Amino acid sequence: MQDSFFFPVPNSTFAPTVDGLFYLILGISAFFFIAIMGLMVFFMIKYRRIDGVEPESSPGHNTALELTWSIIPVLIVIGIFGWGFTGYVDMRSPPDDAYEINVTASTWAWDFRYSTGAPSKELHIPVNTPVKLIMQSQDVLHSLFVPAFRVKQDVVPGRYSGLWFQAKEPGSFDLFCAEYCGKQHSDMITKVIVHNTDPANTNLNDNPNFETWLADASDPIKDNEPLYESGKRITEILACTQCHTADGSKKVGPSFKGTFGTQQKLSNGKMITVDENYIRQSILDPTSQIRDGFKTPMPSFKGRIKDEWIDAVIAYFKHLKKE
Amino acid sequence: MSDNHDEHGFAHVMSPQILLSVFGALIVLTILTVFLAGKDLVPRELDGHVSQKQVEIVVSLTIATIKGSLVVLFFMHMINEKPLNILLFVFSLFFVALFLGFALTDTGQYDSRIQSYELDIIEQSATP
Amino acid sequence: MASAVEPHEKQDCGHDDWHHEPFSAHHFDNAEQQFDAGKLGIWLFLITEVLFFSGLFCVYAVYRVSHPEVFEYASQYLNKYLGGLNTLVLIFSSLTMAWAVRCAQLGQRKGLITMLSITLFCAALFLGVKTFEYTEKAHKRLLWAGASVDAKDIGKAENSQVFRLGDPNDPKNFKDPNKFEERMMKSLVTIQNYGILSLLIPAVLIGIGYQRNSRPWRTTGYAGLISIFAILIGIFISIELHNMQHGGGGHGEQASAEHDGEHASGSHEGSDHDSHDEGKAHSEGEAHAASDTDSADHGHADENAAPRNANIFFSIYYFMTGLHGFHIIAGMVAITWLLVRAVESHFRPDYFGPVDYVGLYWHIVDLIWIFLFPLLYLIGS
Amino acid sequence: MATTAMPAQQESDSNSQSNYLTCSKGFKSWAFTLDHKRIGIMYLVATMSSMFLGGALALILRAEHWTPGATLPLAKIQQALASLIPSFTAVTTEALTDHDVYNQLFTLHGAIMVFLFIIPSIPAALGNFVLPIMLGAKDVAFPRMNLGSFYLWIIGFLFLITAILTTGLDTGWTFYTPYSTNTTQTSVIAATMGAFILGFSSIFTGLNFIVTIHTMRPPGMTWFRMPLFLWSLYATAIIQVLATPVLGITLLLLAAERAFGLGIFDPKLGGDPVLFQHFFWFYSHPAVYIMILPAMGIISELMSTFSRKPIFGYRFIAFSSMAIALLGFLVWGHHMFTSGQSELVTIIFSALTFSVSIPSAIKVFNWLATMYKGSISLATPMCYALSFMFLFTIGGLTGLFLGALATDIHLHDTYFIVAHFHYVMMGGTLVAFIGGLFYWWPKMTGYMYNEFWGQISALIVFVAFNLTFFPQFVMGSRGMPRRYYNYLPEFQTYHVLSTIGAFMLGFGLALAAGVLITSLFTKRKAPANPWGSATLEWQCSSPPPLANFNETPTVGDPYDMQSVVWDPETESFVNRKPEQQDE
Repeated sequence: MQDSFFFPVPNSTFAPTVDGLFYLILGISAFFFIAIMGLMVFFMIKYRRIDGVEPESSPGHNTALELTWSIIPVLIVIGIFGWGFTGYVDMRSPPDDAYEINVTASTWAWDFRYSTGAPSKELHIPVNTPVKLIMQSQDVLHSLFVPAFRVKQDVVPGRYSGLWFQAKEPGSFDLFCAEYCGKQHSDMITKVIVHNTDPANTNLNDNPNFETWLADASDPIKDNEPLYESGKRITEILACTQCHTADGSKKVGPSFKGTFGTQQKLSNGKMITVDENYIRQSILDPTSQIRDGFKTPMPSFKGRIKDEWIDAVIAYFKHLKKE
Repeated sequence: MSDNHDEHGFAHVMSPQILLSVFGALIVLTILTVFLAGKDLVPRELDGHVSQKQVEIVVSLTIATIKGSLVVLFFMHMINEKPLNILLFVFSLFFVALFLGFALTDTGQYDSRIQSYELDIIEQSATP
Repeated sequence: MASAVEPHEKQDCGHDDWHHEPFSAHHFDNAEQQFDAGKLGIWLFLITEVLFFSGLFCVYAVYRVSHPEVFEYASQYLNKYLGGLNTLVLIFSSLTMAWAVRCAQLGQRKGLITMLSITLFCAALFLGVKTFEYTEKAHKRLLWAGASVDAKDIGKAENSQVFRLGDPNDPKNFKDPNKFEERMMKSLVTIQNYGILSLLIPAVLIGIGYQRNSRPWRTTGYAGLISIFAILIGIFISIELHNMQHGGGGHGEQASAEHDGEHASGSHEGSDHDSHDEGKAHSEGEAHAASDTDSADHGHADENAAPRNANIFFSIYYFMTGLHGFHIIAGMVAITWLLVRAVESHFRPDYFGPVDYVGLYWHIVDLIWIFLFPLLYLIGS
Repeated sequence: MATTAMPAQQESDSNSQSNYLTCSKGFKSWAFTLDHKRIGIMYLVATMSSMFLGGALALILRAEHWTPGATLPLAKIQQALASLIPSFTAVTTEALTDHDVYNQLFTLHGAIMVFLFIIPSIPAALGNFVLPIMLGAKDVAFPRMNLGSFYLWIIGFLFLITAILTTGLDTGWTFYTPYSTNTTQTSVIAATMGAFILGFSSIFTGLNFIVTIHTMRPPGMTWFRMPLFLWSLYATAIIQVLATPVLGITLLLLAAERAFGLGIFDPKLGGDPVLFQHFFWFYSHPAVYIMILPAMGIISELMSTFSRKPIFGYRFIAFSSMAIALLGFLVWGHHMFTSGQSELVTIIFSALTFSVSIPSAIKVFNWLATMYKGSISLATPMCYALSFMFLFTIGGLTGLFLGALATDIHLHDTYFIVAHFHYVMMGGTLVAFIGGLFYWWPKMTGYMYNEFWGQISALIVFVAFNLTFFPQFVMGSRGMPRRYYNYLPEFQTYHVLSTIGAFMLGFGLALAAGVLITSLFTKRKAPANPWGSATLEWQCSSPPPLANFNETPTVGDPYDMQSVVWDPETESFVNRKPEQQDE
């Protein structure tokens, strides 16, 4: 699979239809465009104005010709419509056995939730399996757009929107919000991770199979490991690492490392101690205590994260302090 | 209607008889529509096929349309109006129909999705 | 909203407001061409009005189809007799306006002035009745969706915090449901008092008119006098009608609900009878937050409770009737302008365009009401 | 008719110096003028100023996209600018981030260009000036309403400027709910009221044009002797009158929604945001044809005049204008293919959408056929007309990708759309507008501009335009969503190309403006008919007298190029064998 001049990597069952139709229209358009422009340039040169030479007379209209160039485009566009129509009907008819994932869009983050209860900030899907998204919005209009899959659907508050696709190859692909949703619209991007379904591939570091990932995401707290390891895993599942680093460097948000137990200044000028309570509140109600120097508000995780997960994350903070 | 045309040819004068009879008809229709509101108008043979509300909508809007037509035709002199102005007015109603038609078709189609979402919300709030 | 008057006014006076000879402007060949141009112009303007209102009819149709239960429930709160009265008033004003056009065409100056005055009077009467209706609804908390009113509470007076115009009573009286009638009447009396006070404005205009010996000032003053007077009469008639239906007050609008078995004692009466649990009363903020979540399950359980999103009906009601009322006011300004010119003898059998144009506008306002009335007041009552 | 004396008459007119510009002087003579020509000139100045304002915003936007993250310190620039206007700094209490400023910039660019420039530009500026003269009338039917509509434009402009100067506007020019009603902190109400008033300005212009064309035609000016520019203005006016009121009610509902919480469009109160989109696009799609139809009319004039050929298929072009106007009302749903609109309606709208492409295609073919066997002059207006052919054809053909459902799902709300509508709106309307401006400039001002630099400006605009917007097609289909402040680094090449093009384009447009403005100072007198056009406006002197025609003009075939010949003596085209035309 390669990307082409006009398209990113095609990675869904829809891509051949969309790309094929695109190139068909491109061919027809190019033909007409070159014909029209060729004639225009030819006329510009052939019939350029020469002083003293009056134009030859030619008929002011020719009904047969005019009807011809009216009817031929009609036939062409009927064909284009037909192809676009069938492709669209496929896109809007999910198979009954599609794997369902619930999507909640809010400013400016995507939330994916699986039947096991596993939450995720990135969309993880199995390869070669029809996947159906049941989408809702908490505030304004959003639009889920995966260029590699050639799909897009607005997420409208007050109703469910549906979208389905079937990925062809494992890998990681961009997922955008395509409907303007306010300040950080352009940051409302995440990844679609297409997992293989090969049970042999369970290596967590190298795109594990979907079942492994799902089990992990559903229950990230493992009994046989220190709690901070689970906390680290949770920060990865919830994509905290998109904005927060674990090495002390500043990204969109402050780093996990080197903060726990310190005194920090808030944007309202108050000083606080970064302790268990502060971390907990920052996860559940992030806008209440924003640290000085960080403008971008974090989305709230209230209702999306279990208490024991927060404990694990706090353990991770403490662990980083020790390192 | 003897004074239908004055010397300038562009004034169409409505006779008092016409004005008063149109007015009378409008009054009668208004009283009729208020009287009929809320009455059970479903004919016995159609009982169970159409609801009372549907019949009520049809009856009320038919009376309103008749009243509206009377106003347009006589009070607004459309009966004597230039064909162009009549055409324009009728034409605009066509665009209103277009607007309403498409909007209704669409919202009718996706309404079930909104309803099901609202039901879920209600269930969620009922079981906290 | 102020801009809506201005365009309309421009339409009416854009090309005819000559202070000198009221004949053809320089760029027209003759009076007939000018008349035809004006006629086509006003018809085009009416078309824009039709499309303007079509948006509201579209909103109505969409919500009527998707929420029929809301309309059936909420329209019982509109008084169809007051609506019917207003319909008759507008139809009568349409007749007098059509007659005014006839008078202008035949050059009958006195008839024209009389007919225009009656039309103006009817228009203001209509507004008076509407004033009563709005006041009553505001007191019953029958407000639009975002007005911080819980859907469950519409039609119940005990939480009413709005329209306290001039009410000297202690705010805690608002908690007493039996005071509803009394408080509404107080508001109306206040409006009436201010109305009587505002008669001073036209009186001043008339005074200036006599002092300067200026007929336009005087005519405007008299037109204002007629308007305010008619508004007061409108409110008075409505109160009488309201009291008649309620047998002296204290009871809900049985008249409008009596033929509907399901709603035989609609919950709005609850304001008067029901021993309503005070603990259930929501504070403003809570009510708003709760309105989109927990009202509908009550809807299934309780026959009398409002269906979910019942306030959407009142959003549509206020917007539609409000915009229509605004057109009435614009029409009254235009009629006053015609009156001034009629008194000045501007119109003749070969120059009556402005009367015709304003007449057409007035009829379209009537026409819109003819459709609003059954849609809002009758269907589902 | 006294056409024998026409050339001589004009000569004496232009010598006597009494034209609409010189007949009266002073601010009041302009502010209260009822003359359609002066109102047209005022509209021209006003809309062109808006265009340069909107264009400046576009250049800032493009400069910001030079690198994927933050390129310009937008928030600091905004604060610096705000501090220049002391009275308004108090209002903008909350410091804006770069994101906010970017969002405001693209919103204002869109709103200014759509409501203040493109919609009024051709009808209200050029149309106002040209329509009555082309028709052979003394003025439009309602001159006071005409002036009123100009002042409504000014009031609407002030509202929008107030919105900009107080808290700005960041909803996108489409005002989609519920963002515009519930979320944004910016002055939505001031902006919607501004657009509402501008809508009425547009309605009155349209209403005036319809009435003028119906009732003010002089004897001999039959419907099929009307120049095609008038047909296109007529079709445009119909859309203005029928569609704009719906925008009016939509904006009123929106303002009421925001001010009082009406709930019609708010899902939290039981409303439906998709319904808002239906309302909005019922106007805003036909509005696209308000923008492009007059441009097509101008191109019909230019193609015929500069090929010295009668327009090919006059009736087909005239009827296709009307067809576009009517079909334009049937296709608004194609802006909503991914919006949550139902599948059934989506499919119907897709099918209807393709129907609009046919009349547009017919026009292009007819223009091409007009050039066939002509005598083609590459004067500045024609250079712009030929660029229009190129750019509009691309814009139209890329519409096919967007009308087809399967491809539109992928391309919707990406830069492909941005490129598509800029090819139509800017490559189409703006280029035709400038072409028309160069064409009628001698008539408006009485002065000729520098032909060479005019042609150079056309060339620069053409090249720069393609450089700006062609890369946007590619990045759009590669998945770059529109209205993005940040973007992924893989799109940077395209953005850089586009930005370079945009600055060249800005330079080209400034050059074109410079060429025109310079002509006011070089004062090279324009003849009555410099191009050899046969339409009526060229029969009066340049600039025209106050009443347009001192003599009743000869109404003939507007595209009978044989009726005018070059007269070396007056350096103008004059009517040939006038005595034979007097039939």
